[in-house]
Amino acid sequence: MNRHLRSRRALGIAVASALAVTVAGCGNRDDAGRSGDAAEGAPSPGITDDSVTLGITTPLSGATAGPGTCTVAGITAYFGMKNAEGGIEFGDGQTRTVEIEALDDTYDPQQAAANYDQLKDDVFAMTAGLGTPTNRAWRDAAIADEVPQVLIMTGDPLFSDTEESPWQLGFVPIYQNEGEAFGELLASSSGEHRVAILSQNDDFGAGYVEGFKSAIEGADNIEIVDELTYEATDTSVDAQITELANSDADVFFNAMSVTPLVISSLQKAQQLGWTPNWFLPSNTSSPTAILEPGGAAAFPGIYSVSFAKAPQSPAFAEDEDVQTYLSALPQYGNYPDPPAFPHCQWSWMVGATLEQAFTEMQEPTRDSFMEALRGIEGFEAPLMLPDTSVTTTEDGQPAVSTVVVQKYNGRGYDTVETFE
Amino acid sequence: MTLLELEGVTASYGPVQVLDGVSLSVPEEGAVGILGANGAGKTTTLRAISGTVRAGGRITFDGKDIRGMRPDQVAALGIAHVPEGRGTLGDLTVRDNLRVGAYLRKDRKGVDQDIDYCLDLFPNLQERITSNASALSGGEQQMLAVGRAIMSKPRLMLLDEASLGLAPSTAKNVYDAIRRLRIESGIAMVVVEQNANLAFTLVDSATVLETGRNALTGTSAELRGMDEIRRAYLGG
Amino acid sequence: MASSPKTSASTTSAPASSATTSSASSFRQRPWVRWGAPLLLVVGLAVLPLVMTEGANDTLARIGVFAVAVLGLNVVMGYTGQVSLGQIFFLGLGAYVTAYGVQSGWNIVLVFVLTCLIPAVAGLLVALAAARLGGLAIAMVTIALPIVGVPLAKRLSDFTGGSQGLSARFVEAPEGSGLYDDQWQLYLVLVIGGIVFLMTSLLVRGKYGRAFAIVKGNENVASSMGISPYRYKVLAFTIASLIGGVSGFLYMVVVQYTSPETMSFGHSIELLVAMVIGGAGSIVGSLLGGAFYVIVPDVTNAIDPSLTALLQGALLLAVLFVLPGGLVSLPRALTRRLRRSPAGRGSAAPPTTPSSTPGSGTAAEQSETERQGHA
Amino acid sequence: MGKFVQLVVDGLSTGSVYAALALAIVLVHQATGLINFAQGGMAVLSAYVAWWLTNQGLPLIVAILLAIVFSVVFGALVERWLMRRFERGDPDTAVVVTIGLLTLITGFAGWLWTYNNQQFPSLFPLDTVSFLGVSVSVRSLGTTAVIVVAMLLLQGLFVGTKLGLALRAVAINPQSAAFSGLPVGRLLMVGWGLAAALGAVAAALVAPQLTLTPGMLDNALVYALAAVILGGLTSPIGVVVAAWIIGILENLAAVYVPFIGFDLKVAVPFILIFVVLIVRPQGLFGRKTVVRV
Repeated sequence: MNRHLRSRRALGIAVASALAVTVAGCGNRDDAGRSGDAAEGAPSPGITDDSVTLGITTPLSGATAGPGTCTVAGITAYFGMKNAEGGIEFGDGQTRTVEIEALDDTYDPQQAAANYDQLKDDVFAMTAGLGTPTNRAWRDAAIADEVPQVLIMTGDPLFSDTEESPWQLGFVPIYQNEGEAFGELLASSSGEHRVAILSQNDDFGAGYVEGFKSAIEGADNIEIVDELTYEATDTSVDAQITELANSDADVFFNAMSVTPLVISSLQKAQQLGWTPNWFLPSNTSSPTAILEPGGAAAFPGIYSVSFAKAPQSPAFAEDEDVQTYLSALPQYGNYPDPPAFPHCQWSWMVGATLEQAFTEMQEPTRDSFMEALRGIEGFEAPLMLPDTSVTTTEDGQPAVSTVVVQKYNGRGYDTVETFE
Repeated sequence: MTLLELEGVTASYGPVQVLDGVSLSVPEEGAVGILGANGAGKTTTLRAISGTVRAGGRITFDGKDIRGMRPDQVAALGIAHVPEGRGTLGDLTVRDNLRVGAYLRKDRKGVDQDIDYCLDLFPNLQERITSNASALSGGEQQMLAVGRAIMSKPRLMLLDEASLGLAPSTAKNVYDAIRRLRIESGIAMVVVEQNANLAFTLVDSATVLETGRNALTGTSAELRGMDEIRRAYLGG
Repeated sequence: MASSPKTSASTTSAPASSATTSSASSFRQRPWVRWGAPLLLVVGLAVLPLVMTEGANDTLARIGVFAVAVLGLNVVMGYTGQVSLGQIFFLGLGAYVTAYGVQSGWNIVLVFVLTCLIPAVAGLLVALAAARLGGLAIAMVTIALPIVGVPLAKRLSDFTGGSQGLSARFVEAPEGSGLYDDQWQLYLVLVIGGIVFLMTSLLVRGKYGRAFAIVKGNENVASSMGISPYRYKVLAFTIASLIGGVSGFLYMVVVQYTSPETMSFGHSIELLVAMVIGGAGSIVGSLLGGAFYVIVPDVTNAIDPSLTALLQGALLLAVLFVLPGGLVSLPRALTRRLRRSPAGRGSAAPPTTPSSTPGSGTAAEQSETERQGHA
Repeated sequence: MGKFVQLVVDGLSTGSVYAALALAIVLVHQATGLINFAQGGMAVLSAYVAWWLTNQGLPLIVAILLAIVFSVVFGALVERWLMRRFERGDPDTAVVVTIGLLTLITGFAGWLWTYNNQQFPSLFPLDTVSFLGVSVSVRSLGTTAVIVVAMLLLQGLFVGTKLGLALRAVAINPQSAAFSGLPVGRLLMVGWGLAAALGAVAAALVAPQLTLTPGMLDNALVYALAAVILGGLTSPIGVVVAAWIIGILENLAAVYVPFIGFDLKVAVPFILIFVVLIVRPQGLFGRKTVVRV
């Protein structure tokens, strides 16, 4: 890590502009650092013969710092492990180590854009950052500067539209896909179902609901009886649960991304004697961090979608991927606790996907990298569940677009084919 | 018997020297006035005594050196400061203001008696007893400020501009009550006052300050007779 | 013997300080200083974008954005004494108006005018109601702006793009200017921000500024002088909102993207922090506050990105502990220290709370009544 | 009908969360004249201390008691070594200092204990009581009961005790209070210490529901402030009642006023504040203060 060097530079820039120092010394401006004027075939910024640097802007403090910290930890652990093994052999024949430069944006779009500006001339590509507005804030700039903004943690479909976003690629399934997967399962079931919906009032919640609704369209055994929203800043959703319990639905589609609110929803529903089948998104379905404290065993079925193995699940206790991952996370990722958010697994998989692209890219340029990245098909990244894979060739879809529906078994999850 | 003694007291606000060697002597049960123009250092002298301004020189009370003590420590020795602007506690009721005055006392019964005494001394306060102090008129606030000082059972009271901003008749009422207090309780007093006529109804002797120094000191009778005093402070 | 106590009083009160201010002001009044210094500043600012790195230009432009926002907050809070916790709402509103206008293809001048007008009108409406309340109540009503503004922006997704926000890249450097985009953006910020700063400093130094100061000092006194506290509070709040709207325009110039997150409550608090850190009731302080707002997250990121909150909190406390009057009081604190150390005298604790009323002539004359009012 | 009553009960228990924090804010305000934005942060720190102690094997109740002791000391130290410098200056600066303290404490907790959600054990069992078709958790009942007790103690402190009177006197005018012999510095430390202790109790009560994170009380802070202003800064009973009203009205408005809905229900307390303060500037239960020229 060349953090020291970087710190001094950033500090220098900051102090210099703070004092608004006048002309002296700034005369030789570095035009090479400006966008789009690098010579054809010359190495892009952030890559040398023996190392490549990746940039991340993600929330490391504030309300979303928990998952944000995970997004850095997973990828840092992955490449830390690879570097310790001697580095990665790139498609151009060079073996390089991979360095990570992560900055905190506190989920503030303005700060994310500033972080991007600060990183763009030093890093080869931006990756793994969490958040829709924080990634959208500098998407246009990244396109203009031709800086890759890839395998990011947002289910916003815009980033996976090759036409609109030539330098972008999302990693996690778009929210619609996850909602759709559960909708399909439900629509194919034999019984009649009354569904209550509670979703987060933003693109996350809306995307889930949209996908779910499109999947059950035309299925006459499904009726949506009530639909409410909540704000991510709410301290309680008791009133919503009370209202929904009143609808007597037997299926509860709960597109919620706030850990404590999911726990208290599970508890509140039990208090009210309402025990529907319950659907949860992939990022708030952790067996240990959410379902156990929420007392999820009281419900007939807790369903979620996933593409990654849940490391705490007993089914994977002997799994080689999981064991490598769990030992690398504290050793290389500076993350001593057991991972509380799936984002740690996901960014680990981002690391593996990037490695895949690195081994295929023919020149040390961003163009070549994007080409290689967009050519991955059916790659089974470590920690991936059976029947899921990384495929980047499909326009309109992020790197991971297939998910499997799972059902909580009291300790972990089992993949299910039917809703019963 | 000297109760309070100041010798060569100095004080400054930042670079500005306000007191430049003030001396003062207050006998037990005596009352001494401090006269002088605005900015001559009258208020600062009182602040030096009560410990709200860091001072040089010597300040003794009852033979004890009190210079450098904190205001609450000075108060605990029996010096009650009735500050300029009265310092009543606006959001507290009249009764609570009086109870705050008795903070250091443990004799519950005596406190109740003294509250009655204050209300007897200042009948105006009687009817406002449950009002917030901030709702009182200027004269009533001044009475309350003196009443709060009485509640601490002081041996010495420092009165700062008790007539400031009051109608002449109200100011006279206040001074009449304070004079009665002095006679009945024997509390010694240091009285800072712009209005020398009023001051002379209360004090036995006085000192005139000028740019932080004693310019003149004498008994009330002596000072009253002097032309300069008359011209400068007595409106004649 | 003092025959006229009144005059002697005023001369003894502050001889030393009046001496220093008069020498400083005479220096400032010399013609070459009066005209040369601003000219030098303008020339310096005109050259600066051309010679600095892209990153420095960008940082400076962002400082400009938030300095303007802090300036607006200062008008209502620093100068008029009304606690406002809603300033970020007007920045967000201005940014949305700009983004929507640009996306709809409106003329950019029209967009700018609307970016000033709409927040100003919104501010006026809020102020007409809120200025009836005093003290903390006004703070609570203004807190509501960002708190309610965020879900409102999500609900009005036809105009705001919902939680995904709006992008608008509309400030590419003109063809043939030979400028890079970052240089052009910085020039826009410097020119627009400079005009806002100039006009605001004229405002607060003039008649209105004195009225603001009196309202801040004591509303009863203001009323007795024929200055309606209500009307001036509404005026100050409206101006603050207008300036907030302009900062929203500049935000779009520099960041080119806005979303409900832009106006989250936390940022409003950060603006308040920036204002106090820079120096409340100070034009230069607003600039320093904007710099603090922008630079500190970058600096803490450079030190250790996983410790930003801890470092920012510590830095904030450290600055205020050393300079309770904000960064703008640094020169004053230094000269005081220099002056004091040779004298070697222990400092006398000022007996009263430092007066928040600026020493304008009218306020000083009223000080005696005021003191009684506070008693 | 059953739904209506259930929503009221839900609102009461949410309101109790706001009330817990609001009481601590009122205590500091009554004792120092300041609004302490760091109150929630200090409370969260105490909750982390308690949580850490339980992880060391101490029984929950002992851990909470020790955390309360820690809070008293911490609150007093914050007053003595941080706030003391700003108490006589511009109140805006003092408020910003508390914001800085909040940032610092949050960052410290995140650094030491990570930003992950930690499970905080509950003092009360996770049972449910049902009556008249309404169900309520024992935890909510317990929380509410403790808050009512705290409220009564606080009201008693301010109205009935010499210490309470002295704390208020110091908050109103420290210098003038000193002239009556009140040890101002010590009383300020006591005020901050007591408020921090109250905050620790509040955090221990709500942490099981909100799960422990460094920013656990950030969202509740705005509601607590609203309750403080609505109830009147001088009245502990007033702010608790105001917090309940806010919790209840918010739920009812969300469900029964379609225009407001669940997304804009956060506007309810502010509309309420606005309407109430136009009519009663001193808040629902506050004492009227008249300032004369």
